[in-house]
Amino acid sequence: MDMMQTGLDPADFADSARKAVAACLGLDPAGCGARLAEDGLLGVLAPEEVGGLGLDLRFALPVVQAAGAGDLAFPLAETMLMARHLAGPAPAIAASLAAGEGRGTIAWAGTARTELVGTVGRAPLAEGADWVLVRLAHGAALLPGSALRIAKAIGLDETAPEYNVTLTGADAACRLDAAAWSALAEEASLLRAAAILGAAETSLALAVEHVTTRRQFGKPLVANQAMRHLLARQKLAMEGMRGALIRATGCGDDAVGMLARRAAFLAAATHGPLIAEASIQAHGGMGFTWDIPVHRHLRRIRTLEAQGEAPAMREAVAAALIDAN
Amino acid sequence: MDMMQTGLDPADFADSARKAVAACLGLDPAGCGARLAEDGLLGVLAPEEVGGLGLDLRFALPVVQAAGAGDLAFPLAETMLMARHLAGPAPAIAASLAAGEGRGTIAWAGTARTELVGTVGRAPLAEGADWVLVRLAHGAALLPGSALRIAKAIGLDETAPEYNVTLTGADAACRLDAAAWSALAEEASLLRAAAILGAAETSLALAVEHVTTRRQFGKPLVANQAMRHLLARQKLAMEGMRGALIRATGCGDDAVGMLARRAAFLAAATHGPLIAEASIQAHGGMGFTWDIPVHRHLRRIRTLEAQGEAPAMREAVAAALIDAN
Amino acid sequence: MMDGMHHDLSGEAFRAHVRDWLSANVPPGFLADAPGYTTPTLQQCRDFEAAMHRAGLAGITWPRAYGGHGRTLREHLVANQEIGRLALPESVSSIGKELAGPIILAIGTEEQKQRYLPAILEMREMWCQGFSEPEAGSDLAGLRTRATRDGAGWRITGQKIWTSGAAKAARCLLLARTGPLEDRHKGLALFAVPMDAPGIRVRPIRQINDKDGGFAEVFLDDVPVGPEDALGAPDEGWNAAIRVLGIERATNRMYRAWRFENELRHLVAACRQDPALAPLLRDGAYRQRIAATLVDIEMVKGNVEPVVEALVAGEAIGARGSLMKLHWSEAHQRFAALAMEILGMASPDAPPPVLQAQKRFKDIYLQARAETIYAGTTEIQLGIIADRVLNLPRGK
Amino acid sequence: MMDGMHHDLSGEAFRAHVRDWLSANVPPGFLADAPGYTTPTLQQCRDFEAAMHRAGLAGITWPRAYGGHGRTLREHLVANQEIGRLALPESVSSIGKELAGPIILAIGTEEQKQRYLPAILEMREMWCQGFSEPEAGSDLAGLRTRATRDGAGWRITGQKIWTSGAAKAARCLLLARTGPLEDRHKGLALFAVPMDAPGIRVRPIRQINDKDGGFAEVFLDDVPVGPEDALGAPDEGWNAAIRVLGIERATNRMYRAWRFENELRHLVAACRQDPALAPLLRDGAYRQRIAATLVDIEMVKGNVEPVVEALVAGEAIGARGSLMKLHWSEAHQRFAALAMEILGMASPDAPPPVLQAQKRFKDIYLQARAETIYAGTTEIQLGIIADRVLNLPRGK
Repeated sequence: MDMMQTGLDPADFADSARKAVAACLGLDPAGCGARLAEDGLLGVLAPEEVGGLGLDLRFALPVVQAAGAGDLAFPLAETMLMARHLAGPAPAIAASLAAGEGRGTIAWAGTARTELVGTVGRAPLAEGADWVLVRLAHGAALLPGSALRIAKAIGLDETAPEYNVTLTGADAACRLDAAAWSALAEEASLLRAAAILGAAETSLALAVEHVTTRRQFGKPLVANQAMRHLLARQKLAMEGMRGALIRATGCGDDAVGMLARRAAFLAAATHGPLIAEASIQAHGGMGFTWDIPVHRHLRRIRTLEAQGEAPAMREAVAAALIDAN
Repeated sequence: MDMMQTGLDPADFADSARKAVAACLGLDPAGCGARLAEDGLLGVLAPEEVGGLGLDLRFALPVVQAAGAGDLAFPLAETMLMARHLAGPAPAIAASLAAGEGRGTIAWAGTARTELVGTVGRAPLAEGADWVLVRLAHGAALLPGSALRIAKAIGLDETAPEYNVTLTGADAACRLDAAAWSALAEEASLLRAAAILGAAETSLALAVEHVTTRRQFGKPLVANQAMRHLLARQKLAMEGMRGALIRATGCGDDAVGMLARRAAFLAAATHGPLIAEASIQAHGGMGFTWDIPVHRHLRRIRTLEAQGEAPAMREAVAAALIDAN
Repeated sequence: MMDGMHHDLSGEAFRAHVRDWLSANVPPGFLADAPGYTTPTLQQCRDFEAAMHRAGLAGITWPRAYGGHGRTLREHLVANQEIGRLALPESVSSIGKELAGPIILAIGTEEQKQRYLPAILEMREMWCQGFSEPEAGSDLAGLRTRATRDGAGWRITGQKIWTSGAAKAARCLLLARTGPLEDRHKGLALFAVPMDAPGIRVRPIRQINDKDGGFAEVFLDDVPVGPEDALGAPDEGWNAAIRVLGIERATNRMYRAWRFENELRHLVAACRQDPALAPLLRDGAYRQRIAATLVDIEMVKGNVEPVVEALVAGEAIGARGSLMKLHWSEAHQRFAALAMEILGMASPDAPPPVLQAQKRFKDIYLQARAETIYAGTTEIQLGIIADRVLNLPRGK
Repeated sequence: MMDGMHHDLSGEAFRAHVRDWLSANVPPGFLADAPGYTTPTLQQCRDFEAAMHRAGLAGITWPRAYGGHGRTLREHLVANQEIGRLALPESVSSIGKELAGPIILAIGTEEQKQRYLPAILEMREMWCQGFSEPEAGSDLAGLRTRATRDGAGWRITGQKIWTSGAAKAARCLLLARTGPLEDRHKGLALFAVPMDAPGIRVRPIRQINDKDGGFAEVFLDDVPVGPEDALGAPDEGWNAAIRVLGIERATNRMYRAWRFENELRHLVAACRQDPALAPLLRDGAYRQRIAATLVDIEMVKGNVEPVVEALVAGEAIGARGSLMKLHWSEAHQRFAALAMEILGMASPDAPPPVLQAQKRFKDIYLQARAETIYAGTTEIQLGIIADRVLNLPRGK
């Protein structure tokens, strides 16, 4: 759908997403889903046939960015992507996901065997999910949560914890072919970049707030050149992340675009954690307390970095250059 | 030889080496050799039978460190090592090297074929050398300079430029076996760490001098916290290099000592270039002029890093841990 | 070897004693890199540390008159090297052993030494530290906690923050102001405040790594402190403490480099256990970073060892502690991030040793956030290095 | 396509024109990554840049009335992308094209525009820059070069430093003080000083990369300057120049990201030519660093492209130029060190393409030392980002 045709602007979605994410604070995942669905945010990417808005990725990015900024306790990117990509093979499930009725998530790590056995991991908020999408050697399978053994993994993110998911041989509700999974995974990677950007922005904003209000040695911390430069470096990295993401959304479906999209994720995965870590550092002792939320953003960012398999993505980026050259 | 027995202190060698290196300024390699030999510095490691002092490596380190600090235009480490390790197979040549009469150097890069053909590289100041030591698949061979084609390589160091050396099938004056070459190479690596340390020290001292005297925006540069912290970081790295080197000299001949010696070189090869680069940065525009000598130290340090094959050394260090674990 | 028999040993024999004792006496489940590991309880840690002390592995350089072992700093280093090699828990009494004890040794009265020092080493009394305040962190000019004369003793009112282990401590090493706020760095006095004194309230602060025994705020409301619990006169106590702390910063936790090496070895060993991780050990990218970590570790060792020689030779060590602390804390953060990256690629059904490593390195990663903050932030350390190691002029 | 026929093209057709023209017209031996490369002479560079201009590849956004092509900034970006893809030499007239020209466009009289601008684009006159002085680098409060009234014109006396290309320049864009030194940032005036005026002496400064046409000191002894060579009134000229430079910093050398990518591709191609280097391309350590370089390059692109859209949309770009310059210069230094490390492992008897790459990357490595210094050091850029991008309060 074309921006010109719809009259919609991605920036409008940022505003309503920020409000909805703020309203989700303290709600459980089911409550979050209902609240987000109210504003149509879960169906941004889903086709209209399943109750979605049928918009392109540019409209989903600010929504996921707001979720990252607000440490949302809901698998938003997963739900958006499932509602889009299941619309063909399983329209009723897609519709229930877009409507915030059914709850879905995706296990990002590991590959199940084709006979639907094995353990996969990194499924955010899988506990109590109605549906879990699981990667296979070729494509993916959608499994009902009730047919799975779900166990909390050792992970950093406490707001949207990751689970390991063991398949027990139950039938899949539907399957995605390799092309559909690959499209979904590539979209997920850009959405992750946006989520990391949002979380990094909040981290840095908290750090700026802290150093401008906290006084030491008779002056605010921000009067220290070393502190100013530390924060300036984080801002530099963040604007680079943002620029790479904007660039990626404007690129075509060729090798140039592929590199730009991978680079957008890698820029976020490389610099996002460092921004959050530096923001903790800027807080001094306060940064090590649970109540100052910077650590939550660091936990989220490191988790997204791992879900996106940054080292393997770097390898792929290098391979594309070296093998093509 | 034991320190207690001789009554010698490595620190005494630092003083006389500094003076000798300063006196070499402007001399050609032959002149430098003669001047250094006057103080017995070329024979520090060579046994007494060939006119050397027969001391251990601790006494050579401050000498090479002073050479690095003074950007000496002479293959000092190479000469010291050749005078020690050729004393057995070629005592007359070793004696002439220790006496500063013959000039020798070592081609650190590449391996010549056993039939003494092929091209090797990274031989500092090989032009006009009487002897070049060349690595073979097993051990090394000493070849007369007159039997070699010697060509200046594309390198950074302009004071002690590197040469490529092509063998023409001429006979070797003598050979070192694999164990002797390996001992020589390991000693070279520690000497390189000392040379890098010396060059980095001079770089940082020049930077400190610059920022304390140069004024900008109404105050000396050193009043800027960012500049103070930049230099403090370099000092931190330098003291780490120094500590690793001191530690290495006190270690035994076991795996712990092997790691300590490799780490001493790698600490220098990792941080030395960054110290020199930061010292240029601290000089602002002045750092980019030929007349401010920091760039010479950077050139020397980068050259020593390459001669020591830092990436391969890191690989060896990792292998020792991983394969032994 | 029986406890108490170790005093005759020195050099490598002492090292062998430490190693043998540890290998025979570390309780089952204590080592974070060994099978069966479970986080030890506070009581288990107290018991083990008391046993370490009896065996000559704690209070090594403290005088024998106060329960110490009267050994040299070189032997302190030897013990630390051996302690570091094992994945032991951190001391639960580090404030007492690394801070209160050395200060009392330097400035305490004979009676105070007798009273406090053996209790620290025998793990009968744990200490907490009351220096920081909400309005005074690294800068003590703004310290507001007030000690006012009350007969021969004092009354203390104020608020402390970042007081590690306040809930379990018997005593607080507390810094308070005896004059007006305008005196800034003057008139500061040190006290050994009993934590069960009336008027003390402790409020725990939850840490990002969500650990027990962490930080707390301590509120003091007209707390009575007897004259016997003042450590030195106002100014005197604090000034001496500053000097002691400079040395202490360079000599405490000397095991860090060796513990760091233990962690790296644990990481490598865990990788071998998982078919998804083992290939990473053959990948040049990780091999180069593992090598860089080893070089960092050797540099930390190289920072630590000369301190011992310098102190033994009677030299001033100046700000060397800052070099060690800063290099270690930043290198440890780099390593922790590497470990998280690697272990994040483990199989979802990884075997128990890998899960155990994931738990340990998650803790280390979070804990490492604090390592560039506590005991002087990175920015403070860089300032110290600029001022006192590089001796840069202020440049006004 | 014939010169002058390109004005009707836009968008992708313009891109095709630029690409086709370059592929047909780059002189043999001009490309640093192609066989037969030899450093072009100054005259060859002037001729080629003049031809680029005739073909519409220089002065792209300058008005047609002054020899420019009156195109959009988007087309300027398109041309820069294509120019960046090729390993062309840097402009030998960058001061004229990137500094003097835009300032004259902004504040010059009609006569000055007619006189100077076509001469810059046609490579008839090259310019040098006279801002810095031995006592005034980034801080112009200490500027000492003095312009005093002499009838309708001026007499200028003083000393300039870091004046790139002074020896070959026809004109110097010179900043001088018209009032007393106490005026600090006030009373600064801009001049277009003819370099053949009496009283000018040029002393080259040897650069660390030992290149021709590098820095020089310029000594001015009572140099007469006519009224027609003053650029704006005192203050006016310099203040306008500051504004122009803010935009220029963000828009000039937009090709940098694409040239950077060309360098990376050249490095990879060179490795293929040497049996000692080819295996490094399969080593995870280098693959990860190559990927990191690509990510840096995409980030620089992402810094550049929004600037064009912002300017086209009439938005203020603020200090965005600092972001681009700082990220690029530091990333380029990291890459240059990587290239040196890799090429340092080449065979001693490496084939000519590898030697050629070694020469190019040695130059790039040394040149990169200056990239974090010129046009505002890293420290200056961080200050600008803190002040004007993050909008941090001063914190007094």
